[in-house]
Amino acid sequence: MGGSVTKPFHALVHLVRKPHTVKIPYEKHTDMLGTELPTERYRGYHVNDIEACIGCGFCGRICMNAAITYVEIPELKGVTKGLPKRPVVDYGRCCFCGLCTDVCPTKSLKLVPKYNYVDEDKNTFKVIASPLLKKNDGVKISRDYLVFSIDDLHEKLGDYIDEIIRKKEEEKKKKAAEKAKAKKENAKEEDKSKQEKS
Amino acid sequence: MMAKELFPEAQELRKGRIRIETTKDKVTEIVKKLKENGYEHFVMLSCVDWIKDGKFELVYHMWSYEYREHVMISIKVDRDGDSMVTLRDLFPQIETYEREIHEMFGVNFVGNPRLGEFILEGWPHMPPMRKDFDTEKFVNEIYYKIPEVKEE
Amino acid sequence: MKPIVKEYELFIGPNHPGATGNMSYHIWVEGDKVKKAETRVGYLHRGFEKLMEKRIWMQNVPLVCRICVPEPDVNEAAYSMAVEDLMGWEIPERAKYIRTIILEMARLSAHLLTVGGIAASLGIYTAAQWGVGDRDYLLDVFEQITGARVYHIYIWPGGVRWDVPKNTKELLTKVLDYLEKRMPLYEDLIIKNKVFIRRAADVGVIPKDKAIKWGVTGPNLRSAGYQLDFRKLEPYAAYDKIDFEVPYYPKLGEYEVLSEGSDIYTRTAIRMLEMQQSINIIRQALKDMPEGDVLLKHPQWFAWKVPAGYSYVRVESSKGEFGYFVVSDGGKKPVRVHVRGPSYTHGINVMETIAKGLNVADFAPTAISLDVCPPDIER
Amino acid sequence: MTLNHDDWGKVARMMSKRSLWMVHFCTGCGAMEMPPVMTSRYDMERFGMHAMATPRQADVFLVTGYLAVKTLKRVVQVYEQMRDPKYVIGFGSCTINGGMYWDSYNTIKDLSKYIPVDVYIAGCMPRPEAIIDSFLKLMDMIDKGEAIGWKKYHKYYDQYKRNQRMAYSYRLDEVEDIKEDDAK
Repeated sequence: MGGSVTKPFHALVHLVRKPHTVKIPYEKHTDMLGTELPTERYRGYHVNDIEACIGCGFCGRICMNAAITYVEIPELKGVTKGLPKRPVVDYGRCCFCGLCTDVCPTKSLKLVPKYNYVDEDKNTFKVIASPLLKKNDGVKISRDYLVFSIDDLHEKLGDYIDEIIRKKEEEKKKKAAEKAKAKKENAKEEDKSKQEKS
Repeated sequence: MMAKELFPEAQELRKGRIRIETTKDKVTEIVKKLKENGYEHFVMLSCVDWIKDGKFELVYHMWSYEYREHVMISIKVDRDGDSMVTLRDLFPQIETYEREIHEMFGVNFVGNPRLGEFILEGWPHMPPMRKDFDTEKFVNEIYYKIPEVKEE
Repeated sequence: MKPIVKEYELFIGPNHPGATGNMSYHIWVEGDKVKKAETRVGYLHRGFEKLMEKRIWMQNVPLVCRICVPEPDVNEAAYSMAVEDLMGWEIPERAKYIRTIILEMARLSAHLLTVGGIAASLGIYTAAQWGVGDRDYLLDVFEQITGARVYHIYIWPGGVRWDVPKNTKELLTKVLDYLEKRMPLYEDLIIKNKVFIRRAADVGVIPKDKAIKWGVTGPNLRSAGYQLDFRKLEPYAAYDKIDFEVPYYPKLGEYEVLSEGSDIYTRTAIRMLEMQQSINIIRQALKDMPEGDVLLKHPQWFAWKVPAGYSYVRVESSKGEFGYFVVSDGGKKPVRVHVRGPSYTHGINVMETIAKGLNVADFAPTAISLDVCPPDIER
Repeated sequence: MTLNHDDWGKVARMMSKRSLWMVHFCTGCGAMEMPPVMTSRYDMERFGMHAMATPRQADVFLVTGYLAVKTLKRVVQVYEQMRDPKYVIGFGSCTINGGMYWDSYNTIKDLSKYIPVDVYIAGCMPRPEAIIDSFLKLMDMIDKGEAIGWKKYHKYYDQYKRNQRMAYSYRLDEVEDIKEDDAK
């Protein structure tokens, strides 16, 4: 304990130190390098791309909290691949471990770095993982983007499913056109080769 | 002396892990002998429920800082109504492990004065760590059945 | 005048700022001296070991980290190592180094919390504010590496979950520099502070000849005068390739040796030295970390069977020896996972014994300086 | 100008929302995110919130995570010691529907069956940002007079007590009131 006379005054340094309080919610949370947190890797709420999802049920099987159940969406029948059922996540059970995303074979289920979910009603924590992933770039999780009930889902899904169908038909047409084109070219080439032969 | 020299019947699981299978009446002697031979750190006492054989396996873990060796002394006791002698005189911390195993499995330890309520409070059912206690069924029958508070 | 009440009982906790988390002590006091103490636990009992028996091997990974809240990574590491031991896996070299970094960061953050807590229990609240505040910078790094602030679920059977992001080295170096710069301030505030020394020296002593017999491990054992550390005795992760010293009493470096063995002062001093050692270890690991894979190829999770056998694996945590006893019968689920938490002996037997003869005012600092973490007692 | 009863209530609410004191009771693992919120990094004293050791001086009770039945007894006692108006924040998934411990034999699953909850935060564990969000939400609710959990507790006291006793006994039948020394 080398006591020096000036030692007590060392504390004065702290008067000019920059405060390290993060003034949430008025300020953004950054780390020491200035990267905004949370980063991409953060395991927040679920987002499911219902076009890519095939309803295999792996996420529900690996979930040790039985947090993932499934809901049947008849509109999806024939529109997307696989079964027309999609996961419903219960945030009264979820522990954000991310095992469900690891087993997802299509990688359609993702955890996004959003975490604020405060509500006074405990019945609102069962959520159909947002189907609006592609519609709104930059996924925002707030009450407006979450789908709570099946009725709500049909209402919110209406346009979305039309869009999926439209896209699919477009794709089909495109493919058909390409095929036709390829056939034509093939035929032409054959003609050419025949001509050359002859 | 190392455990293998003391007890030739000991089985080596891998480097530094020795397992001795023995019977109930020899445990005190073995633990004492090991303690005198440098195995002075009593790691823990654990219990495994082998429900198919109708036995509990009590495993006494000891470690020697000198030889860097871990010894598991395992004995089998009957699942129902069997008891074991307490070893709290050899190592004071065994008392706590015995209390826990008594509460969670129902093994009786003769000579331990502090057996009784330890972790649970007012538990009326069978000791919960036994394999035949189905926790999911229990939860569904009790906690999820407790009614919600109805508002008029 | 004779005092009216000479003997009385006192309940410390569970709702008490001096209790270490959600646990309670029942003490019998005569005048100002504690005559007898009993630890009451069970407020956090969740039956983890029961739950683990009904989940498949992989599903247990998110579960185990909940066993010790201030330092969850040691549990993940111990469970993973036990599974690897049964499977006979050797994890990739890079994963070993990453594990070392993560475990040392966890130790650092847990020690910051504890040292701050010990100081706060003696009235130096500034230290608690600093400790928690500085720990938060480490949590920021954790968050970027693992994806969560507290429960990381990062160390997996077979390696680590994913590789560290590119900026880790830069960021971690900056945080470590900052922490190193802060260390002298902590020293002035706590360990070299006369007020602290007066309260902490020769209080709550664990006698040297009893320490091993009572099952004391970790910093508490080293403060009693043994240079015993499972990082050296049974090296796991990459500790065998890293050059570091284990601080122990009476070699307290620049700190004065003021007392005989494990009292609050030495326990704090050892923790301060360990923090500096951790910074050193992380620096080395960052420098030596090789390139390569970080995770072995897993079997299909749902059908994964682990060979039958017994495995006991231990990890040196910030509190002491964390051991996992895993029994498998060759099935998809473990037969038994038994956790040996360091607080089990520290919090119950050791605390009950050394509390005898303490002043009531010294009771809480003693309990906190043993670094008791209730969730690993009852699990 | 005279103010009637309702207006005074409004004034009182406006003032009380700016000085919410919190019970310092770490009930579950969620308590680990409380130190950062309480201390300088996130600093909840910016909102007039402060940790209080005794329940008698506190307004807010944060139930941080799961509750073992043994803790529930203490929690109920602490809650009953708090003075009105009092508010409860259910912290983390465990208070909503059991969370991680949905099949554990020793934790209660749904906190609102035992004591009224005003605000829930989802997450395991919730980030400090989310915790502060919940405080702001609670303040907002107090301002509007929506946080009326404590009134509910008075009104449906019998039902809450019945549920608590069921949990204490680990059975569906009620038991006599717990003994005095059990509650310590």
